[in-house]
Amino acid sequence: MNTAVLVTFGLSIVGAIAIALAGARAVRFSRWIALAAPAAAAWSGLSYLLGAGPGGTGGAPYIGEAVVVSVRWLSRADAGIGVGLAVDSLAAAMLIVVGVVAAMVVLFSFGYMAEDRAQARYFSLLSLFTGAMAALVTSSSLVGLFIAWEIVGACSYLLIGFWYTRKSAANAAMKAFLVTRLGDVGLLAGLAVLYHETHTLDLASVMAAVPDLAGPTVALVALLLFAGAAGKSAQFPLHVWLPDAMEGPTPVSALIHAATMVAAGVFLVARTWPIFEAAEGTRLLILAIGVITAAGASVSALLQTDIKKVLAYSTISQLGFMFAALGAGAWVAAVFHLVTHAAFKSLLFLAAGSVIHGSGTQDLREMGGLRRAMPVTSATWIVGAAALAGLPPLSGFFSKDAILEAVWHATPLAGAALFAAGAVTTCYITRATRLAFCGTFRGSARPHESGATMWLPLVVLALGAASLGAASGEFARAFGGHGGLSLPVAAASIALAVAGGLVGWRLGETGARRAQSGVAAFVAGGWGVDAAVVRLAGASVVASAALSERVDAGIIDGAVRAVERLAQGISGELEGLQSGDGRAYSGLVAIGAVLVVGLTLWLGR
Amino acid sequence: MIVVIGCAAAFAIGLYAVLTRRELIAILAGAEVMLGAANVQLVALALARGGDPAVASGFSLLVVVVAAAEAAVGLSIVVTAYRSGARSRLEEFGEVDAE
Amino acid sequence: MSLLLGFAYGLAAVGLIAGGAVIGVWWERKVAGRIQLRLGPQQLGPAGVFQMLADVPKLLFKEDIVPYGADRPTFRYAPMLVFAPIAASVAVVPFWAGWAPLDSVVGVAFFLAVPSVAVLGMLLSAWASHNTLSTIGGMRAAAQMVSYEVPRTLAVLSVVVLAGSLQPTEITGAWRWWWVPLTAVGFLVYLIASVAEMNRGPFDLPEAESELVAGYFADYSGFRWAIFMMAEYGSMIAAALFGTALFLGGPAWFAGVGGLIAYVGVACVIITAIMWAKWTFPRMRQDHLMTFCWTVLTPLALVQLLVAGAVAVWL
Amino acid sequence: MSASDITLAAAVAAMIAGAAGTALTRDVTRLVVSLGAFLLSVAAIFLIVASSLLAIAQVFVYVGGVLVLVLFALMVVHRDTDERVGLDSLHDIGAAAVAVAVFAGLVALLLPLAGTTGSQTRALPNDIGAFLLGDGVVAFEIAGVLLLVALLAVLVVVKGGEDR
Repeated sequence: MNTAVLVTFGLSIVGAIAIALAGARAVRFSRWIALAAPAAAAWSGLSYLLGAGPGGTGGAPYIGEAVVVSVRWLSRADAGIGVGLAVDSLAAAMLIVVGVVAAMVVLFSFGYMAEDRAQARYFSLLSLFTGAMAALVTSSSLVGLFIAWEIVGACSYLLIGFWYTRKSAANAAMKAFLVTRLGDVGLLAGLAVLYHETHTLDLASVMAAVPDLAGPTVALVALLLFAGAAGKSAQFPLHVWLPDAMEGPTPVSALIHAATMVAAGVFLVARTWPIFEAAEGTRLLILAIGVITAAGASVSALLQTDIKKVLAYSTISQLGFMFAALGAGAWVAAVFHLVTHAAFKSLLFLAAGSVIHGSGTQDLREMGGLRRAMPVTSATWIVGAAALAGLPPLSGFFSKDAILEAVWHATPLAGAALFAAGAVTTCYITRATRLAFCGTFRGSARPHESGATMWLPLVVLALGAASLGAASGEFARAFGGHGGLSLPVAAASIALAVAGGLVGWRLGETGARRAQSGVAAFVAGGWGVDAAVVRLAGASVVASAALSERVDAGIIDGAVRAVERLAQGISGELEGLQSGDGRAYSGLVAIGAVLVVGLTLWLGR
Repeated sequence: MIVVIGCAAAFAIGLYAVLTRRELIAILAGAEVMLGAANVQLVALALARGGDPAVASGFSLLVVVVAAAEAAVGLSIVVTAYRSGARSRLEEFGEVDAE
Repeated sequence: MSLLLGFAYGLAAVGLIAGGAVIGVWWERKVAGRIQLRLGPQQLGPAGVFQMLADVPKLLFKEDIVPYGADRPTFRYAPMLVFAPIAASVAVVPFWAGWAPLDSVVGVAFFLAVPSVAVLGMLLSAWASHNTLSTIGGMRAAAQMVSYEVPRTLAVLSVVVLAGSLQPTEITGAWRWWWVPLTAVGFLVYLIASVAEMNRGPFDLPEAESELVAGYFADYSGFRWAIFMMAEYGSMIAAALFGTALFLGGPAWFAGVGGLIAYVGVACVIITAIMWAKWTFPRMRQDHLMTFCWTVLTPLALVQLLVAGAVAVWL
Repeated sequence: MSASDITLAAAVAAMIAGAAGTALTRDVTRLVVSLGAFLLSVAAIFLIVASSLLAIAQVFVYVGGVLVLVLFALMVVHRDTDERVGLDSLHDIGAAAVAVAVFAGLVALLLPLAGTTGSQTRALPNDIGAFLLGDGVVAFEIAGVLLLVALLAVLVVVKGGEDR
């Protein structure tokens, strides 16, 4: 298992460099390296879970189960920071998710990116991303986690802006980078506070020290960590980057912006769960934000005309579900939903990629009737859509119901909002399904089914999306929880899903319109956060500019003028010294030395 | 004690050479005298104060090596400057930047 | 007491070098003659052996010319500065197993460092002659000797690494027969660099009688010229003895007088080989000389040092 | 005064004499000889008080290397002048005063430091090697890097001069 983890990193880093160096000509060969790294990651996670057996680790997430490597870094006499890799059940589960999804995405990209000229860069970045993501989930210290977190963010930036000649792509990449950076500042501050309080950033030691911390400190740390998580996972005020991130290649959206990187926020909270467990108030905030995000984004998804935007808002909404579960204290349910969501959402994204590839458009209004032209794609899409909608016996049903149940028990109000969000989920995905796959084709191209390298990953992921639910009991027990479903919740959820589906079907029939009216455009644009940011930023920039103008003219310029006069005066006095005569210079140095020596003697008397 | 005084004297003499010589190479020679005297002073003081002779000698060795490198660079500059304008005296270098 | 002993050793070294040079001149003429299908000296005594006795008074009684315009004191005493360090370097040669006239813990460094002072003498004598050809020869000698010190030192270091000591007697004490194949390349580099250090053919560019007349000692005559020649032979003798001791284990073969005889015999064979090289190869060109030093000998010596270091660590 | 004290005093005297010659002589060769005497007497002091390896290194590096370079540079610079040009100095009472002041300051500053508890042991080459590759390894490595940089600098300087 240790070897497999190390092989993952070795392959990722060597692969990233090798592919980049080998260039476009060798990419037909070198892209297999990009496929091997995630396979090794999945294998390492799987072999750990099989080796650990059911119920191998109990209780809270626990690091240090199987330390792969551990080194001291930045060590000082009294304190130091270790970095290392360690695998526990949580990390293993994440390794499997990352590995399988990344492998499928890379395989899918073989076909999807076949025509692209910059394939070497693409596969190189994917390889690097895989390695960084594996490092993120297996890191045994928060420092290592943070480093990987930033590398992952950088990969995301580079891949969103992959087609950098398109201005929109470059802008989207910049936006994603800046917005997530906002959260990362919080994360870094949280780490600083933690280090200040506990003098370590090793996960195991930090978690052991949490009970000794003061309540306000824990709340502060939890809040700051949550800021980082919210940035990465696109939670409510910071969600604006994710829809724009769809400018990147679709497989990238499937990997980074659906399954793995955006889920890193959930992972972070789960990883540092003891902190959040101790921070009751912060949990309430997380619950609120999660519910707001889940409900708001699902409504936004209802109004999109771009198939990828639908999925993007859907991802935000589902991440909101996970955070709601975290806020309600059910981190196991959140992680389980993370796993199933990774399966069905990456499936949906890849299927969307296949649709875009086959039909030549990503506008839902120009699709339709793809069911006949693209049988495999449409079949797998429907599996994914049903899983997203939470229909039994697919995986989404189990994971979402666990969340619904937990949240309902925590706060019925939030639970009700989540139930509604679930209904809207079914509604928008049914609408999108009908628009894309039913009826007649409205576009201009000739839709066709994609090649084997593209539909094979779809089938694999569809199998996962369909069957993962069966593992729900196992999963809950592996983390010390309990499996099983609450019948009333399940029944209510199914009923709402069916009702939402019917409405969505009707919406799909009427055809899609771009949301024109005020309210609808407001909702479709992500509840006006972008506009608010622009307005707020604009106003504050103007205000601060006015202020700084005054400061500049008065204080700074005045000081500069004073310094100038002073310097002129002094240099006028001293210019005789700069004679260009080396002898005079060395003489002055010697006289200075004499003065220093004399002063030392005089003072040391 | 005699070494300390002698080194101080040699250092001062080297300084005098640096201050009064006109020829660049002679100035460099004066600087070498200063360096050598300082190096001996370093060793002598370290030993007189009960330091580890190995440490003192090791550091002096490094000083010797580094000073030699400095001398090589300085002489190469002198020779290059001479070749570029047949100047070898310090006062002829007043307008190097004018080139 | 130790001063007296040192004086005695110095006298002995001068005697050794002087005798060696006298015999060496005769022997070289015989060797060169044989190589060039002629006889060499043959008129005085059997095989011309008395020729070498006749040469000595000739050199001693020639007029000692100091050219007009020369820097007289420097011109007169610079040859001593060439000869003295080379004579001094003989003091650290381990003639006997476990015994050397000057048994210093840094003997190897002494042997390498002290003769480098001779360059100074060459430069000074060239400068003092106030003669363009001499100056060029002196500069060539300085460039050549400073450069070839590098591969020579590196080559010797491989033996030092193997023995773990800078003391020649300790090195010969630690010598094992398999050092010979292991440091064969190093020995070759040492030998070539030594020949270049002593300004002998095919590396005799500083003298280059066809272009520089005789280089840095062009203006010397009589016994001052003989001092330069003795210095050349002296450094050949010293290099051969020291190389035999360090690389081939010289005094370590047999105990007693037999060991000394075998050791000196092998050194004589090496000296003969050096003469052989002089009369066989044409003189090198200046740029070839420097290129050869920096791109062939130095890397070879470094590789040798690496190999020796690896073996020393592995042991 | 023991014999070693006398030797030491002689070496110090030679050192001062060499330094004075370096500073005052008007003749190129005497400058070189004086500098050589200075450097050799420094080596002698090293040999007496510190370590034979240090002394040998001083001879190797300074006398065999730096001094040769100085002479070399002098020969290059004075090559094409027909008559011997003296090395003139601008003797100056101010410079002398500064030098004397430095001397006085140094003596006043350092002499109290030279306590009487001197260790009389000398360092063996092995000890120096152990130090250089042990506690002093960072300094050793930095010196190595510095040498490399100096080598490159000389190449660049000389090359640049050739191009001009």
